Amino acid sequence: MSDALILVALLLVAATATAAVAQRDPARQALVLSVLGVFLAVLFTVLQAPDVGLSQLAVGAALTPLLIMLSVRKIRRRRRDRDGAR
Amino acid sequence: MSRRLRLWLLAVGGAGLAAVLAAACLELPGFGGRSHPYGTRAVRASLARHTANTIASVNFDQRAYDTLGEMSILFAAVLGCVVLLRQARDEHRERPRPAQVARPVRRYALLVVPAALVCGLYIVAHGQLSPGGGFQGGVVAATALHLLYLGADYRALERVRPLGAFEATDALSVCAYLVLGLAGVLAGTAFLANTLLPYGTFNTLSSGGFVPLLNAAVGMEVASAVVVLLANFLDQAVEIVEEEAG
Amino acid sequence: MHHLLPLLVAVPLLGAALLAAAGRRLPRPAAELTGLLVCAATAALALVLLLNSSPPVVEWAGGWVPVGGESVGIEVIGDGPSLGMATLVSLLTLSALAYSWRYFDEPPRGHAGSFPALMLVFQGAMCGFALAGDLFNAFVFFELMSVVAYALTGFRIDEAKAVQGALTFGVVNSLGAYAMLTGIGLLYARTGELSMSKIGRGLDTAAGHGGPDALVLAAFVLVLTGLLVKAATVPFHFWLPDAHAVAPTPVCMLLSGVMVELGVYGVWRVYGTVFAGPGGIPAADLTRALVTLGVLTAVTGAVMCWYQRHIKRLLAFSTIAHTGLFLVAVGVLTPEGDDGAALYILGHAGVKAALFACAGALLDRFGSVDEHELHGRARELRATGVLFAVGGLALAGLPPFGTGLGKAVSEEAVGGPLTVVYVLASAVTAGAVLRVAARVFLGLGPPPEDTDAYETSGSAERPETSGLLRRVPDTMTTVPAVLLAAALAMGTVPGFGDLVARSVNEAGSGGARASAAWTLHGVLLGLVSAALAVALATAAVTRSHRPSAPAWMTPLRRLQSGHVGDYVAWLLLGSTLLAALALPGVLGG
Amino acid sequence: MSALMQVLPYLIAAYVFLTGCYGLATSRNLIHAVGCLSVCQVSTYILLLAVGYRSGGTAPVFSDIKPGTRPLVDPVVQALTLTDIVVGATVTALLLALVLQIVKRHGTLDPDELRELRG
Repeated sequence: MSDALILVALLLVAATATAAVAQRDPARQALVLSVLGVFLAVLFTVLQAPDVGLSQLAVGAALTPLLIMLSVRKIRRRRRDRDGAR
Repeated sequence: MSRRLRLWLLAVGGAGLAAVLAAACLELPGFGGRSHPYGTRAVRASLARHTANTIASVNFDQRAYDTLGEMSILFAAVLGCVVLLRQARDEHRERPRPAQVARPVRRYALLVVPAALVCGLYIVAHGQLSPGGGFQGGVVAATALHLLYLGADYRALERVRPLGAFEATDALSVCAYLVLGLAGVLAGTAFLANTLLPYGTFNTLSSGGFVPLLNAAVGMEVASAVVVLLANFLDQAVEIVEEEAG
Repeated sequence: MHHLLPLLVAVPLLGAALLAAAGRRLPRPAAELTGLLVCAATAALALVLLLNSSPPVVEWAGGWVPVGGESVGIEVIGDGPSLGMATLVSLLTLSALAYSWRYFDEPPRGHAGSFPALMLVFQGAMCGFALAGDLFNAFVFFELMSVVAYALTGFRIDEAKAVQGALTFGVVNSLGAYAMLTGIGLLYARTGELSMSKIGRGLDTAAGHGGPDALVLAAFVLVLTGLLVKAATVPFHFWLPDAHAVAPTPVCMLLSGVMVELGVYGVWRVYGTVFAGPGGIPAADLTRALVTLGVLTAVTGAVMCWYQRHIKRLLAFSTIAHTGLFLVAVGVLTPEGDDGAALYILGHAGVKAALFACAGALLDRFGSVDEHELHGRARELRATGVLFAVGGLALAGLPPFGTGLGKAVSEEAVGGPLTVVYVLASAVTAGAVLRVAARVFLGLGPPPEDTDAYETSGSAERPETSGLLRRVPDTMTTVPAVLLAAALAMGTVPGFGDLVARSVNEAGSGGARASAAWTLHGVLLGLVSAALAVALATAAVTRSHRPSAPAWMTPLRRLQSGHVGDYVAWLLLGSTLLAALALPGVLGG
Repeated sequence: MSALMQVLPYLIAAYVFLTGCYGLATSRNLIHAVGCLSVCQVSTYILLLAVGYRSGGTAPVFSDIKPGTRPLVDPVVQALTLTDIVVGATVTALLLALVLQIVKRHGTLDPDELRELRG
């Protein structure tokens, strides 16, 4: 039973990681990374590592994507300002 | 180098490394194996020092020196981000306009923020007992604070977030961790030795000697570090504007 | 005494944390003075510990002294090489801080303490890495020193080149660190241990009589990939010139003087403790791998160095060339080789830091580090010019500089045709430095003409001080002078070489003893290198037209593309190459 | 446990590492590249935790189980992974800060268009 769960979680992680690399738009990539973070948290929990799962949830699913989104926003705003000035 | 050439290089290098890694994976002990000598010792040591969560014991007692390095990485990265994201010569700050927030969102955020903060603190406080600890709780608490940005606006967030105080807290928590470590040296045992305090009753909040203290220091550090980190990125995204290039 | 070992990490970190906490209130001189004092205190502690490091001591952080040979704590090693590196790190940080005394323009507003604080963290991290006896702990400090180094490299955010170089540095080194961690994971899976010595024993037990297998090979390749990225070995070296050429000068002194060398030290430590046993990588394979990569590195570094016009970049490539030489000396796996590498690293640190310090004086005085643009303009900077030229000669290994002693001992150790590599690499890099000295400080020869070659020029750089300096402050000439004097002392103080050799051999080399003193052979080879360097510089300066790079150079230059994707591809290729070089031992076993 | 399951977690870790490297090398956007780097790092988490897993084991947290009654998974790798996760987040933050400055100074996010350092 637990093996099956682990297998599913592993495959989901592999698939999402591929998607995160394949998604070339940073804003969307941040979302995919967030999903990857959640799947990893699930994987870690079924691997009996709740501590790690929890921090992956906090860092991988929330903090890192948030930082990426903020960077994307900064760059978009910069472009808009530049275009507006022109 | 042309794109084609790079792809070729990548293909050769990647294939080679893939072969090496695959061969190594086949030699690894099977997944789910029984032999974990260090792990077994760590569990024994953790129980001997009345720390219910072995991971907390490894992090804050047995390998507390690693955690010092990790804390310093976070501290250095925050310091680095503050330096790298400072206002450059050709930039100025613009006050963001007060934002209109829909009432349900506002109500929801104001409800969730305290709950999330308490949740973060709880996770920090119970680090040596149940899954969680300084890192996880610290990140949760710091991220929770930023829900205010959703619920109210950037100015409200800035009011509850005196950045200088958070930066100082970040640094002072590192100091606290180091001072706790140095206490061991002064007492004639080793750096970061967990031998000065009684180990307490198993499975209570004050068990584990130094573990709860170090855990609290890390919790404070992580929380304030994440706040400062997010603040710097938010400043870039919201406030700092480049002057028009001449 | 051994309880004090972790203080080499704790004291600078504490100083940094206090500086950061008080940074908003502290006036700038107070912050810089605090930084200097903390750094000096750590250096003194390191020196005291170094003098008491025979026989080598071991400290268990947290007081987890092994019971029945097993511990759950972290091993901190205090032997000659580790404490020697820690002392070198501390002294060099001290000189970098002294050099930058009141020197940067605006510190970030309200953060006067941040530059000295980052330097102190850097110092603590490098000390921690040098002392690490636990593989994961080594990774943690490896990351810490990398993270600080990225931030310090990009410190001048107004500079386009600086931020690009810092990002390249960050991506490539982080990837190397993750490779290293993967290797550590593999080793942990096999042996269930993290302490280097226990992993080594675990590998031997697991192998039985069978010798190494694919897992050991993969772990070796991955761990070494991380360390060799740090050591800027071809083909992992591309990040180095991009980062070292753009970092603030005091940071360059540390990056080139000691951080890169810590990578070589890491290779020595990890191989000697983890992979040297019968279950590890056979000596012949290690020698093949390190000598091949080392020679490749020395040649590439020297050739690229010769064709640079950006002075800091030129110095960065000469660091690459010398790292290759260190790697060859370590790779031959003899006690003499270890001694030679140790002495060479010590001498090189002083000389290279002094050269960077002189380049920094040029940058702040003229706002340029371009050899062509500065032609003849720096005649007034006599002291700096003399120091730069002396540094060039020392780089060539002119006796009696410490670099010369290290080079002589290494040449003795490697013997045969490899000696030629030593002579040529040191002569070419030193020749490039002397050529710059002749053109910039003396204005010799016709001014070179610009061509639109594929290269980085060093003109139109922003000085690191507020505005161009009218005269070079005393600190900026005293520091390189002291550093060069130290490099000279290493070669002249009687018995210094033997002292280093004894403490290195006590820690490794299986108890064998070698002596490290000047020999006639070594003195002659040093003189040959220096003469060759002078001849090369003279030829370059007196030739009427610009020595434009020959056609065969173009592809080599184009590889240094500044493109982070290229560098990642090279990293993968490099680890494959490393695996191929070490493969025969695994197949044979 | 099937033979495939014995090695699959390790192979997936290796696959994720190489995928991240591929993304990093072919990236046309520096923010995307930083994301790919964090994918590379994910592989180290998977590897470490897979190495420490034990079939039928439980988390070594004794607030609700009695010591010695159940087989336990390895706590050390979990502590290492925790450290690793924090390291990853900080490196990402620092690199993103550098990317922001690159955009300001070079006006582009495409590594192909950065031409300041070469040769």
